[in-house]
Amino acid sequence: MRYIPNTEADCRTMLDAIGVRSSEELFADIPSKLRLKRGLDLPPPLSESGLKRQMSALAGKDADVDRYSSFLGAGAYNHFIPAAVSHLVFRSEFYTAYTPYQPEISQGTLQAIYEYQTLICQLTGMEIANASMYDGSSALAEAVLMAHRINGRQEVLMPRAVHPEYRMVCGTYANKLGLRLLELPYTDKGTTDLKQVKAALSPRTSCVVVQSPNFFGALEMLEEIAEAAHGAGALLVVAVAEPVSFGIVRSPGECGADIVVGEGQSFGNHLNFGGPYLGLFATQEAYLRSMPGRLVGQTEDKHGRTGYVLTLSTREQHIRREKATSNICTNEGLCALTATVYLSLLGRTGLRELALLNLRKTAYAKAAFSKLRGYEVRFSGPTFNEFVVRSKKRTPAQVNRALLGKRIIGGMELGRFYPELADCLLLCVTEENSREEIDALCKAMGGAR
Amino acid sequence: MRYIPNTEADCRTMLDAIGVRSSEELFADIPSKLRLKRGLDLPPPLSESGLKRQMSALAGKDADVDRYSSFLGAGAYNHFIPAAVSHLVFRSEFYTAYTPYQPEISQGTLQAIYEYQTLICQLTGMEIANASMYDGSSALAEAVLMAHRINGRQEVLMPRAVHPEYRMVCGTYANKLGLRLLELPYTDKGTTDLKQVKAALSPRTSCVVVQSPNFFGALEMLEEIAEAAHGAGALLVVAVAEPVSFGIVRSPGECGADIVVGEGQSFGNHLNFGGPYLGLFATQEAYLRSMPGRLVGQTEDKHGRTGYVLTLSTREQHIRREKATSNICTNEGLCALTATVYLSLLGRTGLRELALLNLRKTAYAKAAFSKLRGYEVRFSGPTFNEFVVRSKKRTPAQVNRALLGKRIIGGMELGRFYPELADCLLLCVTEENSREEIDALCKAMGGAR
Amino acid sequence: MKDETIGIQGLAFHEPLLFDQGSKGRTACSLPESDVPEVKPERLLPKKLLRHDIPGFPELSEVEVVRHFTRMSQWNYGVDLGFYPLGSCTMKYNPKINEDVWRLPGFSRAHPYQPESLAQGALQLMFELEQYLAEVSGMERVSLQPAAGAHGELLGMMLIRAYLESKGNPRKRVLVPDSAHGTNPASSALCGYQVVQIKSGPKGCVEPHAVAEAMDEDVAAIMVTNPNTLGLFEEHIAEIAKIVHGKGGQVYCDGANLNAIMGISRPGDTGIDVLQFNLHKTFSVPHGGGGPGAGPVGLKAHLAPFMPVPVVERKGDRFVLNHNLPSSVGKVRAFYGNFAALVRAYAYIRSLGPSGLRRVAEVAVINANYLMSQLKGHYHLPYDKFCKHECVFSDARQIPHDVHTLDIAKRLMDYGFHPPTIYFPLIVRGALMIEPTETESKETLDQFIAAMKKIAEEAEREPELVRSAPHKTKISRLDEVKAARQPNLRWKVKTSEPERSSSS
Amino acid sequence: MKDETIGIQGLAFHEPLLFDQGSKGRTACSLPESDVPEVKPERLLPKKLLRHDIPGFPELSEVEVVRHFTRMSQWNYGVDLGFYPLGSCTMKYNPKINEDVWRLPGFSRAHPYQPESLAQGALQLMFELEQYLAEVSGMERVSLQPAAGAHGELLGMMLIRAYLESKGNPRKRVLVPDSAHGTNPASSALCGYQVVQIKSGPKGCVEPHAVAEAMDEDVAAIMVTNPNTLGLFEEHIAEIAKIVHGKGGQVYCDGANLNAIMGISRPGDTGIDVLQFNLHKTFSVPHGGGGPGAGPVGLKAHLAPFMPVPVVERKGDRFVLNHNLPSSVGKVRAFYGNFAALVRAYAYIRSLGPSGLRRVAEVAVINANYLMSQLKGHYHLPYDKFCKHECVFSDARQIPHDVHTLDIAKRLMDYGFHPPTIYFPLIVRGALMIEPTETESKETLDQFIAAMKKIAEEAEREPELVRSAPHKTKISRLDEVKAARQPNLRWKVKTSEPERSSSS
Ligand SMILES: Cc1ncc(COP(=O)(O)O)c(C=O)c1O
Ligand SMILES: Cc1ncc(COP(=O)(O)O)c(C=O)c1O
Repeated sequence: MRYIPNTEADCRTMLDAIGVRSSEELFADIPSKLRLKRGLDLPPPLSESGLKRQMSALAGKDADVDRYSSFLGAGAYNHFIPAAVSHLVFRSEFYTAYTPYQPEISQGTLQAIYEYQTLICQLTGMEIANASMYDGSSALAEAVLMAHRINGRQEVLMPRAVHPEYRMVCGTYANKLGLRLLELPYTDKGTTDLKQVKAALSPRTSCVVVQSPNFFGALEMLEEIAEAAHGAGALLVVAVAEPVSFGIVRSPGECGADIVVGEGQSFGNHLNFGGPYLGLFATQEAYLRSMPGRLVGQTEDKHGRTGYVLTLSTREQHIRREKATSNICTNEGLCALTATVYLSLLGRTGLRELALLNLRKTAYAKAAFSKLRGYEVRFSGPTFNEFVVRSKKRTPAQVNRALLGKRIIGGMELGRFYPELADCLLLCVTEENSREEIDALCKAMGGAR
Repeated sequence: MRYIPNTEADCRTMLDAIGVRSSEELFADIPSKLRLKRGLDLPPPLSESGLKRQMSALAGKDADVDRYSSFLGAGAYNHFIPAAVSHLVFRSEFYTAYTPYQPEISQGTLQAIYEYQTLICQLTGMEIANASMYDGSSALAEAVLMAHRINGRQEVLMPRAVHPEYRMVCGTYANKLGLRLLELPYTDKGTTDLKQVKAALSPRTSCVVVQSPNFFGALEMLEEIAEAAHGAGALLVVAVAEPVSFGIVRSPGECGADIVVGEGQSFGNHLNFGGPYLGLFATQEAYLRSMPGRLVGQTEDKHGRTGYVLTLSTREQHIRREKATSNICTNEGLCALTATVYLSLLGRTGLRELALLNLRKTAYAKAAFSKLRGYEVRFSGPTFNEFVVRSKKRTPAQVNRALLGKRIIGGMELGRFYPELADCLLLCVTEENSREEIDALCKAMGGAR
Repeated sequence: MKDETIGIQGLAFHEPLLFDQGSKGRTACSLPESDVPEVKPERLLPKKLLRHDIPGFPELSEVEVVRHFTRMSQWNYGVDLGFYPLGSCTMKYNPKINEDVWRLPGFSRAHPYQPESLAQGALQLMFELEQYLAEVSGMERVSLQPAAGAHGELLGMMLIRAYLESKGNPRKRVLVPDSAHGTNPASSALCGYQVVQIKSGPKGCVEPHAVAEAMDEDVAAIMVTNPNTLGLFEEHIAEIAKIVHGKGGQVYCDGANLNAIMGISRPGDTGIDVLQFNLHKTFSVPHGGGGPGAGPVGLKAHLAPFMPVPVVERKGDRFVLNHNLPSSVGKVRAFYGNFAALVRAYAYIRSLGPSGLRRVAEVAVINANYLMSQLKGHYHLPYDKFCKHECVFSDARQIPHDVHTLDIAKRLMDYGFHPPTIYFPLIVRGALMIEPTETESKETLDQFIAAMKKIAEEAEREPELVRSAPHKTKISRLDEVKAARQPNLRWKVKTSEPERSSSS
Repeated sequence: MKDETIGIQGLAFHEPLLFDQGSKGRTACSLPESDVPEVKPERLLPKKLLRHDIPGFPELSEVEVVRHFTRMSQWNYGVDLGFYPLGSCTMKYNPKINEDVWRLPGFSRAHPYQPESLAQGALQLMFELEQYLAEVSGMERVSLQPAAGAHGELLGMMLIRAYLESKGNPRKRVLVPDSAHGTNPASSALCGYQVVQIKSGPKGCVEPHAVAEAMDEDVAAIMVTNPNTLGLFEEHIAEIAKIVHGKGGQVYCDGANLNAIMGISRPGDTGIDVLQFNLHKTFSVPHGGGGPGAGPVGLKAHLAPFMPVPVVERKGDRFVLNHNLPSSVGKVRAFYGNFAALVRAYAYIRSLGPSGLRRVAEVAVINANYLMSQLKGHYHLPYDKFCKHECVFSDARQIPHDVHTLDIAKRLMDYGFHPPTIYFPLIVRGALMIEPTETESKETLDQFIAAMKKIAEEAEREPELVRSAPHKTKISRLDEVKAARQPNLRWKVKTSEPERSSSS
């Protein structure tokens, strides 16, 4: 029992001190009909080396972005992670600590969260940010509920250009509280139709949700939508699934967003087959008290030394219980720390250069596809690092299957979420895709048409 | 320049403060005919991701013991390394520190070395141990020089059953000081011939060197040799290349060794294609002042708090200069820490179980080979986790080539060091070789005879 | 370890905010040269969408970043540094091998949308983990999707709601004992239910009559925590379940405290319909300073049709994701769950096996009762009976000396320990909720007991010493009122001095 | 960073020796079940060779081991925590990516005797690293075998000896300047040579006439350190080399301080025949709290026949190990060298490239001269001219206040800095040898300068404060006399109390 220090003998001594003959007596309060009369039916224990072999065998069955060149994005992005990130985040003082309830011995975590909150404000152009939500999709759902708390209205305008899984999560959260989601179509630019937004807005509209870059990689006209929303007394909730775009794209805050949520996975977090990821959540000071999630504030001790604490917890479940702004307790702290370290490493110039590199490589790939026989770029709007390609002959599934043979993981097949785009692929290009890889992709797809 | 914080502007400010126009002026003392007039002819800088790709490409060209089943030992052993080892050893407070010259801020390293010295004493059965030498072979060479310092004699009895590279290193070190190495033969037991030892001993004999388990994996009769050596006023120097044997084999100290050296790689250190490894060095208190290498001692501060310091440095080069007991300065500190962590994890029961497991698996393999057509076990003496197999038909090279096809790395071909054993392979079996692997080896070799 | 206290003082390092360091133009990253045409951004994006700079963003080299976070890490207390008896949080040791295996490229570098044929390892792991958790809890299916315990609670209540809706009426209220964790009522509310509080009985357990009184056809469910937040097993759980079921309600179990009963009693066998696991408690996933964790939800067959999509299924020797569950509640987060946490829990279960998991529960309970038995004489114990995973004391005996739970907690830091959970559960005034877990040695418990006794003495002899604690930490108690009254939630570019980095 | 000092105090943890913890039967390892017959050891080994137990050996669980070393690590000062201006040791930042790449399985999990065909990556790396180091130093070949600088010195002197022997006479003496590091004379002696000390000139450099006087046909070589241990470039090195060569001697260069001249001047172009590199200084290999490092030896063609075996050679597109060098000196250690250190140095060179390495030297020298210029007015500077990688002050100005170099060093700790190298080089009484390296920012240097000035003040105003330093560290100055007089070099099973673990 390498994880259980106390030996039989140690336990014996303790049982004597407690004054019982065996540990059985300590479980006497569990009615025997509620006891398990047999051993658990689980595999026998593995030695550490046996475990390592077993886990390596499982992991070995999966593809990884080191052994394949991948063009998948769609809410999970393959960016290079500098070595320093894991060296720092996996300092055990960080990852074996609990939520920083005791500030005197949690200043490392607390100062880091304060820095994280600042970075998210700087990136989003908002005034305040919380310590994290579960992921981008649940952050969006919480934003929708928050808008409802703020203005009591019931309708949510939800463009189809928002990540389909995010829309699904919003639906799952919202309908319990009687909110209604109204879908908005996208245009041939691959962006949300402003006219339709205006048409759909009404005194019932609690908020307009916009994702930008949206699920098709296209950039939305936030300013105009903000104006329209505000005109109708509704809030603008902006979702950003690929936050590297913050490095080169005007911030939602500047465009008039009231709440900005996002997925922070791109910031140094691994793909992890879908999780854990990082829910970004920022808003304006005015809405501070309706905001969900933890907040860290700066203050001082009796000697005037600066320190950081969890604050404004009267919004939270452990104080407010059923009246809380959310039920969230454990959040994604370590992912937020990861983002903080990652952004510190890239910094002011690095993040911009990274975003520019993604933009340029994607433009290069887009140009190539616009010339590639058998394919066309489906939407005309400006994009960041993703775009939609239509395959005129073969089905996306056939194309992808052909690519796998060349150890290329192609784009996401849009038919799954958009019947009308059953002939389309969503391709993502990051700094991790070299020009050779992009050319190889085109060549392979050209062959596969 | 991610490793160089100061920017051009920062440097500018500093140059102004220094009072020079450019850094050139700071190099004015280097005569221009001694200046390099061109840039260095080296590959251009790589980005971090580029570097990672480049290094992975290189490493990918090598076999590793995860992807191959390996039966190589011969001074470098493939043992399982518990995960906790690298998590602890690569705490940056340990690996980014220098030699602990300033004890007040080096107690972590110092206490660990004190613990290491204790562990090595417990394992070897000796009274004192130093903070490490470069590796097993140089530790042996230093032991031979130390024996010479102690008794002033010139001759060293060096059995051929000692690791050939260790013998070579001893020769390289010893002959500069006029010491002579006399070779001793091995018997059909694969051990050193006691009669020959006795015959070779003389008043000129400074020390008798014995490796046990020796290069053929066989255990030497240390007690008898010690007696003989001491009888002639010579010292017994015992070398142990596979220290896992300490878990089940009687300690050299108990057998009368005067100096015990060894290779500590097996204790949690990676194979690392041959280095860094860990030179173990232990002796009796009587010889303390002739001992090479660093020593840590326990003492206290003015408040009576226990602490640890480098001590007895009057033996060392930075004080004694040309009269030092050795020139060693930087040693293998982190490898010693690794061994300390590893041994703490295995502990009293774990190390014994591990040794027993190695012993049993090797016995199993040996039994299999004694039955395998086309092969025979070459030596009859008791062994720990290595043994020599003679191939009656195919050459060892042919056998190994055939094994590679099955992703098995066979044994070391002894012909390289022992012309008379040109038809022999040295095989090593550890806890990392499952029974299936051993059976597969026999099957493949049976096929390859 | 003689009687030196573990808590001492040593050199630490002041470290300013990221934003108050560095200098213009520094960066710790080196991006590859662009291998595609270096087109001006203006040519790729409309001007009005372009961003030019992020004033005040960090500008640091690698060594500065490394020192920043290394120094800050040393201001933290973690399980790897010492005893962390935070009640209800099960701060057990996090095995190092688990931290290595989740990082295997096939797990950490796998994309959620990569073809199922290239994700068979990940899917198999999820499929088997579901089975393991079902077996441990006695439930029939498990959803691995929720990111944390509260997230699991929410999903659990959603399942109940969907089930009741399918029966024609979602109902209005949820019963929650007064000893419950705040997330229970909050999750119910988030699911559209009114919360009705049930008073715990004198022996710290929920009493059947209290449930019976509150139970009617408008009550959707009861949320019980078992073992509960007093560390007690809800003895009447079966009867309570019968009552609730009798009126067509469902029984939710907050399974955060499963650590105490693994292999001994299974919630599924006690009448529970739904429960959440906290893998970051019971199954050794490190808490990460506030997550990520994972809160899988176990459920009985009648709730299976409503599970969130996708679910992992086995088709012959292949594993597939089934997105097609017509009556599914939908999704509570994108993709499949906190996979990296699932990997650790899987590794943990495979390391311990059936005997090991049972041993975990036994030793956790022995440790808790040992602590309780030794501290009883020195601190007020409101519910004096054998406990399970934790024991709850109060400051009743110290209040006369004007020493309060908070003071005791802070003073523990000087002795080198993390304080217990304090002021929770709410039904105990000034609660000190102590959960040792099975990964602590008797010696450590004895050191903690000695410290607690010493503090009890100090409370009498030199109360000010306790009231002004901690004394050895980098900072002393912080002004929380100021923090809340004048919230300072982010660094701002100083308007006085021209913003550092944007100069030039 | 305003004027707070970096050095503060925080909570630390007492941690006893491994041997004073744990309890009988505990272990932190879980070995696989034996899959072969469990034969009794007595049946496999002669009784007299069997060992039955190791009394007093540790018995701990994983969590205990983890806490032990985690706590102890926090008692250490490392480069990742702060400024480490240890003169002559080049304590530069160690890039994190290098710590990842050496651990790649193809490097760290490769056996030295595996077939060359299965080690092409490792061999290519060694082959290319030899070329890179040769180019940086201006030498013709490089042996990667030595494990550290002193080991390299020894090998270098062995090469010289072998060369001279091949010419018929190994000669008797080696000239070593009085400013040399202790390893220089020690290595010469180990190689069978008598050491003759050469006095440095008034300007801190070795003077040709001094060499000329000492040089004769019995002198095998001179060992010069360039830049030397005063941080000065040996201006007359070329002339000195001519003198020594003129009498048939060889010129050895201690290359430990190469950091200051990379890309600017190459020892090989200054008449040097042999030199050692300290990869754990110049090439960013972490020092590991005392190694492992690597001390490759660069040499000119005439010494190549004597190189230790094996050497890596290229045969077409394959890389091979050549063990067959008839006049080789042999080997100075088993296998090929500290390979994992070589991997880091290779990665470092590839990261910086030619321009980067030159920039390293420039900034290292700028930083050193900046420090020197700012501290000049406050500490005695024995050799007042521009320095290279380091500057050497003394305590001459503080001695009148009975404050000595050691006191200044200890007091620096309270300010959060590691002290410089002290009392070396020996030619400066009470030397303070400060090497900032290029990886320190101006802000850090300014903080250090401020602390040094403050200490100079304190030496005048409150000398006792300095004499009794450090005050913030876990322990204060230790009794080194006691340590040497009554050596306690290991824990022993207490004979009084029956040995803990063997009880029962
Ligand atoms: C009893 C109980 N229930 C629920 C929760 C909530 O779990 P989480 O923090 O993972 O959301 C916790 C943990 O704080 C708890 O202790
Ligand atoms: C100038 C000089 N030469 C030689 C050495 C010896 O190098 P190492 O410690 O690697 O043996 C050192 C380092 O201490 C040094 O500073």
